[in-house]
Amino acid sequence: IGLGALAGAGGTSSNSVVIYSCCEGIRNETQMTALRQAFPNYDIRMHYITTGNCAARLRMEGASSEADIVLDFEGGYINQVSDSLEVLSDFDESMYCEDLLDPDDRYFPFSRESACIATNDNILSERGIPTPTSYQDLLDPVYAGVVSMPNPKTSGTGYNFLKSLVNAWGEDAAFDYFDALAENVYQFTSSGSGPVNALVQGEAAVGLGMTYHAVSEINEGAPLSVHFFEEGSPWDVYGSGIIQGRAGRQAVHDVFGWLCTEGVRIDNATYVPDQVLVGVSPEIPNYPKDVKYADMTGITDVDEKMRLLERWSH
Amino acid sequence: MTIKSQETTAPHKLTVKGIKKSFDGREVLHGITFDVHGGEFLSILGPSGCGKSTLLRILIGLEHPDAGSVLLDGENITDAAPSKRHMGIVFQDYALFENMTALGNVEYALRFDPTRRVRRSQIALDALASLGMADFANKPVAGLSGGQMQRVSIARTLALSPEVILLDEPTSGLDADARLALRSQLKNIQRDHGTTMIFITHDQEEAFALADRVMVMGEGSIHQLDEPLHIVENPADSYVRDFVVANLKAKYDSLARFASPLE
Amino acid sequence: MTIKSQETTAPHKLTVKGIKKSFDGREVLHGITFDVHGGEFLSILGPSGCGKSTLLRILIGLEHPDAGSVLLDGENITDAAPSKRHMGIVFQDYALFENMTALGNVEYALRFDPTRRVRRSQIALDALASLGMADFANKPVAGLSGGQMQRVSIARTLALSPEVILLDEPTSGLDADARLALRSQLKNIQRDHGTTMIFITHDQEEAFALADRVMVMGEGSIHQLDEPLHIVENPADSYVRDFVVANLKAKYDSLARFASPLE
Amino acid sequence: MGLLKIALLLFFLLAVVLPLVGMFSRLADPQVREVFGTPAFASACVNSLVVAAITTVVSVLAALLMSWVLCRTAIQGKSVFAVLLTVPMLVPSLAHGMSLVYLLGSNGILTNLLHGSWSIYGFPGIVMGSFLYSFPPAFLMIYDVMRYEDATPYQAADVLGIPKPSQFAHITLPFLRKPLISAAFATFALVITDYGVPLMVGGKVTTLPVLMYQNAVGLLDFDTGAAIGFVLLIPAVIDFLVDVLARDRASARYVSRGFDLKPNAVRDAVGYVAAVIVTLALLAPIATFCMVSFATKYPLDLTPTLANIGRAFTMGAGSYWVNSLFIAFVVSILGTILAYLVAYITARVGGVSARLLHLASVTTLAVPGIVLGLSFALAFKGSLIYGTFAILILVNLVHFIASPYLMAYNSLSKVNKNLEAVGQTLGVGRARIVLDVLVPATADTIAEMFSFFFVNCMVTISAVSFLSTTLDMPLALLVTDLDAQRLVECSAFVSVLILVTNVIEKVVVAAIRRYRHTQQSVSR
Ligand SMILES: Nc1ncnc2c1ncn2[C@@H]1O[C@H](COP(=O)(O)OP(=O)(O)OP(=O)(O)O)[C@@H](O)[C@H]1O
Ligand SMILES: Nc1ncnc2c1ncn2[C@@H]1O[C@H](COP(=O)(O)OP(=O)(O)OP(=O)(O)O)[C@@H](O)[C@H]1O
Ligand SMILES: [Mg+2]
Ligand SMILES: [Mg+2]
Repeated sequence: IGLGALAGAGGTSSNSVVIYSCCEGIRNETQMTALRQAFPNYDIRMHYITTGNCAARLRMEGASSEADIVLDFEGGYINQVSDSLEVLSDFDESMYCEDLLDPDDRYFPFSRESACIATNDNILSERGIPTPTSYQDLLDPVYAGVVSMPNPKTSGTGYNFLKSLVNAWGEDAAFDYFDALAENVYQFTSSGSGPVNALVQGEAAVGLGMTYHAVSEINEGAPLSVHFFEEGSPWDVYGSGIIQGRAGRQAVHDVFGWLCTEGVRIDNATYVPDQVLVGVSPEIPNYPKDVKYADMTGITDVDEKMRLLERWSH
Repeated sequence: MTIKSQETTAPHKLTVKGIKKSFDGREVLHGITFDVHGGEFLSILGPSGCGKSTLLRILIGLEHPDAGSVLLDGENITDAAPSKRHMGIVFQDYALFENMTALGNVEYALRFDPTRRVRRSQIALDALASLGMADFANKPVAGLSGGQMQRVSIARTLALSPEVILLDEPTSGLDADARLALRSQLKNIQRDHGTTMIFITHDQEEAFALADRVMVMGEGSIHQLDEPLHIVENPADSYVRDFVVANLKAKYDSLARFASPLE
Repeated sequence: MTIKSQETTAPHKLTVKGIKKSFDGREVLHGITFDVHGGEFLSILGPSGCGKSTLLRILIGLEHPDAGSVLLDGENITDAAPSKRHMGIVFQDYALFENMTALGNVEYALRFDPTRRVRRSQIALDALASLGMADFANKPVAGLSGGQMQRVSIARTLALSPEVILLDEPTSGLDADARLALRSQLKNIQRDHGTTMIFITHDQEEAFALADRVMVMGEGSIHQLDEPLHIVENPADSYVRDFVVANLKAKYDSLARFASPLE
Repeated sequence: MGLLKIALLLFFLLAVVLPLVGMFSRLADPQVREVFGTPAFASACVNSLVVAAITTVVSVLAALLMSWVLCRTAIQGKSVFAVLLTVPMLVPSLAHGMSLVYLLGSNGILTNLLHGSWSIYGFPGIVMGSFLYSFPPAFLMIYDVMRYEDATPYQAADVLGIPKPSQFAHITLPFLRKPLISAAFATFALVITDYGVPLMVGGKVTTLPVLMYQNAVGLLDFDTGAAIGFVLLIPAVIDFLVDVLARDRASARYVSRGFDLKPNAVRDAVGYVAAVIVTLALLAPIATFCMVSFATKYPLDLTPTLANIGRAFTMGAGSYWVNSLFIAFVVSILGTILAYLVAYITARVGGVSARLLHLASVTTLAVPGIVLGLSFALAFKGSLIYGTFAILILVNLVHFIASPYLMAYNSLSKVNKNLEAVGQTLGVGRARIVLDVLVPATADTIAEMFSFFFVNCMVTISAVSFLSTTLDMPLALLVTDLDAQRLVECSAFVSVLILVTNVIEKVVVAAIRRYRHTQQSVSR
């Protein structure tokens, strides 16, 4: 059966570059527009891929992946597949905030994505539910069935919340908290954008989600607001890297070099303003300023992540 | 045997008057009129599509005539429900309840008959026995041969002691041996129970061998209704002569070769 | 008629020697030996499952015997391909090509026969005509009656001028009228073409009426093979007497009532 | 013939047996089996069983009800209802889950309309969503049998004076026993292996496929994924065994008489009400996502707009659509040929290898897409076809071959058994008989087989999600991707696009069939 003949058109010519991006569509578009201007002679293709899928593919395919570059790939997952990534010795890492750097130099930071407690204020007032001011508040039965949270097992954002409270309160207290919170959560969504989606649709009143997701919805007119509790905003580094064996290709080298400098600058200024580059802190309308970050020590530690998720039962 | 037709009274008489029936604007019965004497065995012969089955279905009430009436012992039953006509019907393809045993098939209807409800097992067994099917009472009907299934189907009808049994080509699906066996059993039922039988067949020899009277139908009408010998002696028209009588003769001739050893 | 069996030569003789056949370890033919004379009409009678169809399928090569041989005019054809045996077969269920017309069915095989290819329309039409089906040549077979379909099926076989035609219950699916009509056509073919006919039926009267010789089979073996009159006069054993002869007598008796008017 | 048999057997060995054996051989490692001892696994098992059991009861009862309405009442527009009732098959199961949220979620259209305060998340949502996609196949299985039931036993019963309810209980139900059992097990297997709906509206209820998804995609733990996949295979294998055993005992019945249904006010009124309710229940969710796909920003701004179409196409919907069409066409053509060849051998040639082939092709019915996908990914990575259209075509072919195979098998079994024998005696070879007689005689079935492959390739997610690259990704996967990027309107539009594509395919096939039939009746 000559199925082999139907092989996909994935031939890699010397000036083609394939990027797997976990960024949302609009962020990708912005990067692509700028990339095409910068490298009119390169055949650059960027594809959106969910974090989980990206990780699963790299785990499975390793160096034989179709992708040359991965972009905005969540820190925990990127560490799980870092064997498949080049060591980035050729590039300059001094421009990035130190707390974002990978000690093994397998990836460079692309963004610092932070999380918040977002609320749909219309729903809250319709139901006469107070705006929460602390994690403990959310255990109140008035929040029963209106809280949405991403599942740490399938979403990096979900894991960020778990890890931030483990760091703040200790492991047992954190797990006890989430077991209690689960009473009020109506759905642990599989993707990190699920809670904000649910807030926009009016399905949830309180969502544990990405700050920049919530802000972009606010800027589109959704009746949401963002809140932070005293434990601080959970956050994580999202990095970019080169797949094993591709760094030698000039096109890949050039494009990656651009992405981790110009690309970062553009994305940082337009979509996710949390600080990535030393001395650069852009502003975006409605984006909260002077956010207090949570202690995220060990967020990219794979073994720790596996151990904690083993304990996660929802 | 404990099954009896309604005791004492003389056998029942069926009167059919001016029955007309059209399907999709085409008239398939053009006004059929005839009597069936009580206890009589009437064979109906006729080409395919001439309306034999339609007539039978009207007699039992599965189809309603456009005109005309059906009377049983003078009572007009044209509008009565099929189950209220004291008639039974046997189809070519048996129409058995496939998931039940032979006994189950026969007993089933008795459950809904208040007068027979209590003794239903006995009645059903007797009916099966009268067709030589007692040994198969507890067999699922799906495993029976064609002839056996047809006997179960007849026993099922018989158990309700109908006054008239209508049979629509009951022998067509059977092989020659089963056919012969069934013929004699039908005659026995007629004799033992005094049941009126109206019997459709395509086999002239069979029609003539069994019948007290034979009805020869053409397209939607009756060509001749008479005793077998009279039909053979005096065919009413060329159709009866050429088709019915000539065929009988052909068969007779082929067997007559063996006349002397068979005598 | 332009169809002729292989010209000049005397009619062909089929010899069957010690045929054995088992299915799944059960022997269904226990060594069958007999001759068929050229141009003869041989009827095979026997209960269901006794191996009649299996025997026929071995004769034509659709099944291979475990032991024994089949000879046509002395030539051993036991291992020849079905299409190389100069035989044709007709099944109870017609086995027509439903998507084609009557003519299409008959012509189809001729397309693959280099010697008949060119004149195939004419040959096919002649074959249909010899069975009285010329008027239906361009009708799709799906719209024909059972008797008509069976005639197309026979014409299809006939068009290849076989020396022997095997017929496996060709009349079983037909009603009494179509049966009688087909019988005379089969006899005509035998007479006009000198074709040898081997004919399975369940109908004793039919078997005896048509055959030059009748073969009565029991489970996997032959009880008697003789001319009809001899069998009736001297049944070989009680099976032949009780079953075959007694049934013939019953039919004869029922028709004998009409003997004088029919004479 | 022998060569063909060997080639086909080899195909099933390479494409079905080896990947599965390879995947499940991981279970040899006791560490891999540890998952079976976890509480998460135990509760997922219970959840899956509960959801599948409830949905099976609901779907099969509704399917029985609708079959009765369409076969035994005198309502008008039966053929329209019959078509509408199967429309949910034409969209991905994920879309059903999403549309339930739009319709019945806390802020759903109906919820607000009726001032409801229910929550669909969890069991109610999964059961409702599973009902939507499992009803149509169950309905088809029962309807196709009931439609051809012989009326004469009912006429006999009428004459014998047996009341109608008793006729239903003692004639109809026993007659439908096998299709009911088959439909029940098929529904059960379908529901218990789906993860699209539970991911969308599952609430905190984790089912086995979701657990498998979490482990394989979320935690990159393929071993555990394989272990759960093994468990998922069990109900499907039972289904398969029951089905095969039931099927083999099925007696071939011939129809002698259809039902002539005289009007009956009460019965027909019940029929109308039931038909309308079930049809609305099935179509309302679909109507909802059609509406959402044309909303400016759901639910804040419902102004109709075509902008989402443009956005969806900017996000690559166009090229993914072409991918899907390409895959669907190639699979439909190759699959139909393959299934037909196998069916020809099993239905008309016979022999030991034919029985093996039958077993192999029916077995594929039992393998959940998510399991098949993972086993392919593990078995074929690094091979020539990995990451190409070829593997997507292969996995869809294997995933969906069982039903078209059975269609061909049933229809070829019904064609006169002696055709090849006649051909042999006439000197016409098997291949010619197949082309000249069998293919024309079974053309309707072939069209149905083609359609089945096509529609399923368009809607499937489970088998391809592990295997597609960004270049050959089929359109259905975009539904989740767009949802994850908070483009719910575009995501709804992609479902609409899939629906429309499938509707067009169905219409074209129906038109070709009608054309053929009119051609035939003209020549008659
Ligand atoms: N329900 C029906 N609807 C339309 N036409 C019908 C119906 N029932 C019977 N007919 C037509 O009425 C005519 C007589 O049919 P009927 O079944 O009574 O014939 P028949 O004499 O029993 O034939 P056969 O010997 O083939 O059983 C036929 O042309 C048949 O097509
Ligand atoms: N291909 C087969 N495989 C297994 N058993 C077979 C096969 N063909 C026939 N048999 C068995 O061989 C026996 C003889 O079958 P055959 O068809 O020759 O009988 P028959 O005399 O033609 O019966 P009938 O009158 O019912 O047609 C039967 O028991 C049948 O079940
Ligand atoms: Mg009739
Ligand atoms: Mg036979």
